[in-house]
Amino acid sequence: MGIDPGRLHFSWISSAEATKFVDVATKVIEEVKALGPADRFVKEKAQVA
Amino acid sequence: MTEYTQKIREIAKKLLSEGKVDVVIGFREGTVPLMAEPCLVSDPAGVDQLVFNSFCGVNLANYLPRRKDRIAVVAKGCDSRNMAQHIAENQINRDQLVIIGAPCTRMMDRRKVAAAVDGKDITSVAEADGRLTVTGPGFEKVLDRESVLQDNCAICVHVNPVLSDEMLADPLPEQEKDRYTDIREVEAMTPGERYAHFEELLSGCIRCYACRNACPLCYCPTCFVDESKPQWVGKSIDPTDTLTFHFLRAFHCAGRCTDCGACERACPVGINVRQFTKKLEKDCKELFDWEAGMSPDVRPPLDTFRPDDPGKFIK
Amino acid sequence: MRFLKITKNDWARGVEGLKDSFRVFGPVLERSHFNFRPLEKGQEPDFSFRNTRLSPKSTVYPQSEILFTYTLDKSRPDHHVHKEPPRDETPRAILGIRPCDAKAFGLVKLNFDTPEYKDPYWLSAYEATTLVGLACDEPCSACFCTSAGSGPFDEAGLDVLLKDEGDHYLVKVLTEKGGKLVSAAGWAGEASGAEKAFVDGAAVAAEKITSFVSADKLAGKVTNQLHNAKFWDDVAFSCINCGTCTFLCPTCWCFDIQDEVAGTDGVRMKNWDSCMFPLFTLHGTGHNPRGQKTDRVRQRFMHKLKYFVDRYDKGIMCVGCGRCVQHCPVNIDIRRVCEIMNEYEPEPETCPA
Amino acid sequence: MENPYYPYPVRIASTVIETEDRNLKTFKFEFLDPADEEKFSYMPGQFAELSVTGKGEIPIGIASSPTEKGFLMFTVNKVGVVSSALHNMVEGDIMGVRGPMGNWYPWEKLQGKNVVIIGGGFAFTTLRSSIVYMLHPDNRKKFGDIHVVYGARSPGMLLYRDELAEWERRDDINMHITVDRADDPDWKYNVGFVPSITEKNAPKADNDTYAIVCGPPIMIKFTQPVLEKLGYAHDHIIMSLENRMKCGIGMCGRCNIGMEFVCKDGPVFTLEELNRTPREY
Repeated sequence: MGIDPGRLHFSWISSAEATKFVDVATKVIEEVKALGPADRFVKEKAQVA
Repeated sequence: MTEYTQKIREIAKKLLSEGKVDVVIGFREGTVPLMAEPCLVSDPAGVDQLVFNSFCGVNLANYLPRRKDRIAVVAKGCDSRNMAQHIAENQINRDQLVIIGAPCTRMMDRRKVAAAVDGKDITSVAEADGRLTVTGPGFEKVLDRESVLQDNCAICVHVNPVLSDEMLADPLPEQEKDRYTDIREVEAMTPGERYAHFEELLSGCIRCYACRNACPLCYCPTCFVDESKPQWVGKSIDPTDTLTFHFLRAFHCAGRCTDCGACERACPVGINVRQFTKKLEKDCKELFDWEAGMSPDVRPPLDTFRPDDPGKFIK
Repeated sequence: MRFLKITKNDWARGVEGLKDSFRVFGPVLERSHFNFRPLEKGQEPDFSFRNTRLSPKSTVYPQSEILFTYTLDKSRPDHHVHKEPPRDETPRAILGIRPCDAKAFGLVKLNFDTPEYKDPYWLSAYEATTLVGLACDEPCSACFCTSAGSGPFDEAGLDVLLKDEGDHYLVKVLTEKGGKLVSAAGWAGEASGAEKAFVDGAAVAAEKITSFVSADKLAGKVTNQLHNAKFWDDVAFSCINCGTCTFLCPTCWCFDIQDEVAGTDGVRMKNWDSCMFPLFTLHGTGHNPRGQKTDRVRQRFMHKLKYFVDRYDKGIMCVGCGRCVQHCPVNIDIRRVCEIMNEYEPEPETCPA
Repeated sequence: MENPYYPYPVRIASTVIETEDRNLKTFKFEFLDPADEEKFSYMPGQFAELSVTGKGEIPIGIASSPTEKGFLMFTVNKVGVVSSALHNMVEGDIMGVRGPMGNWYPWEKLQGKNVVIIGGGFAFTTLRSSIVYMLHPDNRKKFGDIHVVYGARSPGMLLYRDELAEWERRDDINMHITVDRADDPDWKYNVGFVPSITEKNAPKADNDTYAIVCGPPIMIKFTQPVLEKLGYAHDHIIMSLENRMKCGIGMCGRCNIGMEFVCKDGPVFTLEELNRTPREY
């Protein structure tokens, strides 16, 4: 689709694995931050002209 | 083709007059060259309007969902696969249907024919021996049939109906084709290139939803683009909204699309809509060895879970 | 009435010159077909087209158009108040519009310019527009303009009519607006006696029209009888409600109004809509007065061929451009439907005895 | 050029929950610019587009009467995106009102006539406007007898209950309030569906008596034969329609019944007129 692979993560985390959730979420946030603001699939104001 | 027409009329007449079905869904002669109109016949006296030719590209599976009567329906290879898909998805009952199978000689693309004569006005066409003779004011041109086939028909590997109760002819040989050369080109792009490619591909889209409405899979009572609570997608011709519509529609068709070409055939502005659905078709083939609509009895991969489903993407 | 003769070089130079004071639209080849688009500097209109895939209605009536902007930011004094964006009233010129499509603007105007209300967006764009027609020398076999109140050389709604003469154009200046455009383009060179070329050309082109509709008896029909006629099920059977006909049609004007907000900035806009879509008439309660496909197909044809005829007494709401005939994916043909409607006689009432 | 799409900015002056299911709320609006109130001159039976900035517009019948100055009043049922957003708004919020739109009950023709108002459920809004208008001291003498049959599912679902009680006490208007089921032991009015209460209480038809009917489709369906039985001619039965609308000015193309636009040529039609149009409402 044209989405940077780094912006999409799949992980299998059981409701009992709180630490894993924290770890994965932290890692995802870091990776996405490193990529900077997204410029694809971002709609600011409808471009209709 | 005339044999098909003859045979369809005979079968239709028999089924209707014996009361085996309430209606027959087939094609009648178009009002313009290179077209045929889907029609419904309920009176045995009306069967003579039925025809079959190389312009019967409309997927008749489209006309089945929510019908309550007993229906005889003409089915090309792709139509029959969509019927199998409808049966698997409970859109129609197998025992309501008498499927008149048409081993398909593959359909012609009216816009390709028009382009082959430089957009000149075509007043009549005649087909014989793999060639199409096109005539108009002051010209006549003979075209090789293969050169003007619908794109999806050119790479079709299932011309024979997968379900049928009557057959119009013996099955035809199936071709061996690499179906995904164009998809591999897109796959080879970087995400940025790919996004730009899709933006360009959809630049002419007018959001008329003809692709969706022509698609036999798009029978949802309310499409996600028509939802208002919440409204998922904007309704203008904003490029992000347009991309979102096409991607989401394609995903909804994953593992269900038979590449019948209805979307592309209907698109008034000539967008290669099949690029989206074919990518998912390719993935289903490679990941699940799945081709949609080959049998009404096997559950599609996206509504079953198997422990050995590919899961490498999960980290 | 003035006639001019301009060489194709003069034409090209004039078109370029027009771009200084006009927004110039013309037919452009896109993928496999032509559409009217704004022409960039140096870009010429491509007159090798027969007709464009989409009608030129979008030059005056964009598919999506912003009506108002507003802010939801309560710290701003004008929050939640609708503000009209500045309107672009730069003169526009549409070069090479076919007479049928020009005629369509006149029909659409009946809807947007009424005694009670005027749509300022449509009207101001329309009034700023000069229509330069290109006479149709080779009408298509699906065209039926001559029986739909137009014709290959019809002048209704046009400001200028061009006739392609190979190495030059004959120019017929029809209105004051047309005169202004011709001067702005620097086109001169009176062509006396050109009138005959137009008269003859019109006759020759009209001869080439092979397709016709009869609409003479529509006004005399009783609306409810036509509405309740049995033929609609057959007419509508193949329809997939795709809306292609309405989007390509030069006379279809229906629209939707939508609000969109990004952050605290919002717009209210007008988007083309289609009577083919169930959502068009769906009530909040879930009830839908035109809930079935047949209802919607009937609405489209009844609107064009009966309601419009009765409401305005200006003929049918169709100019015979043939787009819907050529591009309906299931071959629903307005000519056939018009014929059925025109010839319809109510089923005799069954005698209660 | 006047822009007919422009909503006059208004401030919500008050909100009242009308019914026990809390789905009907009455809003009073004040114009931000008093000059807009002058421009918004209306008659009972007309409607307006309520414009919730950022969400969209909904066509709603005007419940206030032109004889009431300084505010506009609307009662809104919570069904869709806009009406739900409106229900969440509070006093002081800014939004828009566009109108007035459509035609009105034929007040000229009704002068000197008896008027029977038959309403059901939340369709009572423009009927309230009409009653307030007719009862105004300047207007009351212009009309003959006034009868009102108004029904709702239960006592708690009736709109404008204080006013109903006040009208009950007057002797220049005959009120016939009814509910489908009375769950309130103190209920002192009728119990029964609107059609049967109409049959019992409405005056016999004559050339000088007009019925104005406004309510849910099921009520209209069963009230019509009752009126016919009482002898009302179709041109003496006046109805108000609803259809999905967007522009409100006869341009966007969706609300038509035959060649008539409900928004511009209606919403008020006589039954005789409706008989001639396709029933697409």
